[in-house]
Amino acid sequence: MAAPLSIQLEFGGGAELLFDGIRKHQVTLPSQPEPWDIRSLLAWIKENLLKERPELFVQGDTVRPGILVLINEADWELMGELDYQLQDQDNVVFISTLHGG
Amino acid sequence: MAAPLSIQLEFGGGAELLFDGIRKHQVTLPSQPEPWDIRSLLAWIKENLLKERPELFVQGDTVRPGILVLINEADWELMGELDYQLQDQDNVVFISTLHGG
Amino acid sequence: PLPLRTELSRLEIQRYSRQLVLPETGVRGQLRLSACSVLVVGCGGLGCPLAQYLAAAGVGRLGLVDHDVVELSNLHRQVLHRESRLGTSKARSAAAALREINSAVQCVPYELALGRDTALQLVRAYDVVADCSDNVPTRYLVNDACVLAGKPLVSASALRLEGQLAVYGYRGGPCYRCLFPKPPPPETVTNCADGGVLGVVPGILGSLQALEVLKIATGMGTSFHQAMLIFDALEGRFRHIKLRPRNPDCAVCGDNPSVTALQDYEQFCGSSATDKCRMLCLL
Amino acid sequence: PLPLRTELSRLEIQRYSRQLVLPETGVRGQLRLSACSVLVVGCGGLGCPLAQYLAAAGVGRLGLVDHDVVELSNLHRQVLHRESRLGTSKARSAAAALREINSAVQCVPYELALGRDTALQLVRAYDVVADCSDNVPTRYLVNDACVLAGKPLVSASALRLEGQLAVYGYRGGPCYRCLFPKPPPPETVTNCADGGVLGVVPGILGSLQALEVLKIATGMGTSFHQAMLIFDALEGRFRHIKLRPRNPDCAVCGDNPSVTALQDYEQFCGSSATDKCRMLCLL
Ligand SMILES: [Zn+2]
Ligand SMILES: [Zn+2]
Repeated sequence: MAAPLSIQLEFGGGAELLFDGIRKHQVTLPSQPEPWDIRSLLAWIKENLLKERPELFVQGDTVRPGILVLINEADWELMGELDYQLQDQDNVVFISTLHGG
Repeated sequence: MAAPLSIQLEFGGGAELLFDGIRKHQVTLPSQPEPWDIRSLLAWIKENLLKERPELFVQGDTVRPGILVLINEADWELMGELDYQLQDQDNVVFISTLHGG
Repeated sequence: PLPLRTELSRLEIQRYSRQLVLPETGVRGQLRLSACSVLVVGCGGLGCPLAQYLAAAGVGRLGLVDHDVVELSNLHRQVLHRESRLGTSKARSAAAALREINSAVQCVPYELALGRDTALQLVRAYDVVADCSDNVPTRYLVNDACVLAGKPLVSASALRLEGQLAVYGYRGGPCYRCLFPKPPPPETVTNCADGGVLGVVPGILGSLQALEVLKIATGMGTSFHQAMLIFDALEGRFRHIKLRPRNPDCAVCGDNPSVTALQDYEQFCGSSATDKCRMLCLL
Repeated sequence: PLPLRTELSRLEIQRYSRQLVLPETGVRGQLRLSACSVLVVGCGGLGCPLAQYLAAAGVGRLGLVDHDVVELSNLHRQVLHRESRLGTSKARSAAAALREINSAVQCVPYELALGRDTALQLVRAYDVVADCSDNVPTRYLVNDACVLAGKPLVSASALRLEGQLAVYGYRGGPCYRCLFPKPPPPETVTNCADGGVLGVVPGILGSLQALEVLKIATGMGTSFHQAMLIFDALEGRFRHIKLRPRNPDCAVCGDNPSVTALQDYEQFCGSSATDKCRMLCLL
């Protein structure tokens, strides 16, 4: 059993608009048989935080194109992407790419 | 006896010019009878790092007016100033105030 | 003080449409902006981009203080001035350039060096003050005038490849003297002529300074009233530093202030606010 | 390419004196700058401050690309344009303003929307490219052209109260496609007309973008070739993010690229590079 995890989620670049405009969410992920990874975090967010139009955030089992995921201030590709195992107190940021000028 | 401490010193805003232009110094403070505080750190810097014109950096037992001291990204006044007891891996920044425009 | 209007004209709605759709600004923020006056102390490397963005955003009135004239060595960073205005007053050169961007903004040039006799009256006539000056005596003068007049001070500075920004005397936060009760020894102070400055560094700091003025003026508030932003251009790094609170023993903003009127700041700092000799030596 | 001169004139020494005393620039850096050409894609909220500081600093040649004309709703952030130039070409309006700051800089306006037929030739003619555009197809187009031509790309963007900056295809670092292999679904993309933007936010980002161009042009190098700067104006916070390395499987900069010539980017992204309908609806 994985113990409950307390992590900070942040949304930015417009992604926060899918979460009532709230940028920072301190969340507790409940204890579960498997360790928490980003894949299961995305499913948890879709279930618990996303209010509407989930396809603007997740597509299949990953984030939609144009959202950059940062784990503790680093690009998630450096950390194992969907397979990264979350640690207590981790900071995970989902940021939409901006195109305006 | 206080154990040796490894800390990072940074100089900026022009203060680095008193240290051969080098901004970041990873230093080890040796073991000594008393705990290391900022007061004894300043004496150590004066003895070991400052090459010339120490009065442009220290005056009496403190830093000269116009230098801001940051301990782990916070104003040293919030941390106890000269009496702050250094911890291993601390980051101490000495930054000259800029006045240019 | 400027009147707080109750609605925007059709042309204003068109001009500011990109700001009006922001929930943080909106029509209410835009109306506040148009009722706000900002005193810009120094029309140099910081003051130019600051005034440019404040005028473009629709601030009601801009006071532009500078005693100096436009020189060729200014043009690499003082982007409101032009080759054709070399030798003319910086305050007037800036005002002319700003009117071309937004003719609705009242631009008031003050061709003078802010002194103990002029500062308080001028600061009292504005809502927010931006310190874009380039010397120590003026920084203390502006701070003390803002404390005495009860005006928020958005302060920035730049030199070589570094910059610093903070807001003083705002919502109970510290003033400049709370941080720096004693002026630095004159021999430790470097100006842009001696130390040099990459022109875009004051550009970045002046723009950040304009942002904080706009946040204060529209009611968003600032994140720097007890914090300092420190920029290292070579590394491209910003530090966000938590500062001490207001000092109850501060000489000017403390509970029993000893400074209750403006002083002689050149004497206090041991240096001149308008010294150009070192600059001339270099050329 | 511009010739690398061996010395500065007396007037240049005077004009750039504040940069010349910086050890990081010096005469050598200034000469490199004057031999450097920069293509500015977009003369809007990012392109204006960027071009302003590059011209002031003494870049040799600036190519200014924009197919659009100056509109009233541009003036709150596009600080090179003026009320008197409403309705005229942005590229020409920008060029005229830049010449007034520094007549020694060659300013070349291109009144066109960068397309698959024009982009590569134009990018090849310049040393560094600054992406100051405002739409997804142009961002992929410029990236691919830079990879194919082997030019460093300094890219910034801004919307609402946020901004992002990165350098692509520089010193073995990733390209834009390495980060974003698939374009975002069109319905998730917000432009400045829909989402709004506080004018000084692109001002800050465009100035930071100019700094990185200047660092590359003078030989200081950039800190963002495998990193991204993310700015939150409301909190006044900058994040410095470490990015992934170049992807050897990238469609354009990978070891076996499938994209070896420019494509139809509007089709690839499912959106238009010059769409103004939503903007018009708002007014
Ligand atoms: Zn005080
Ligand atoms: Zn790539």
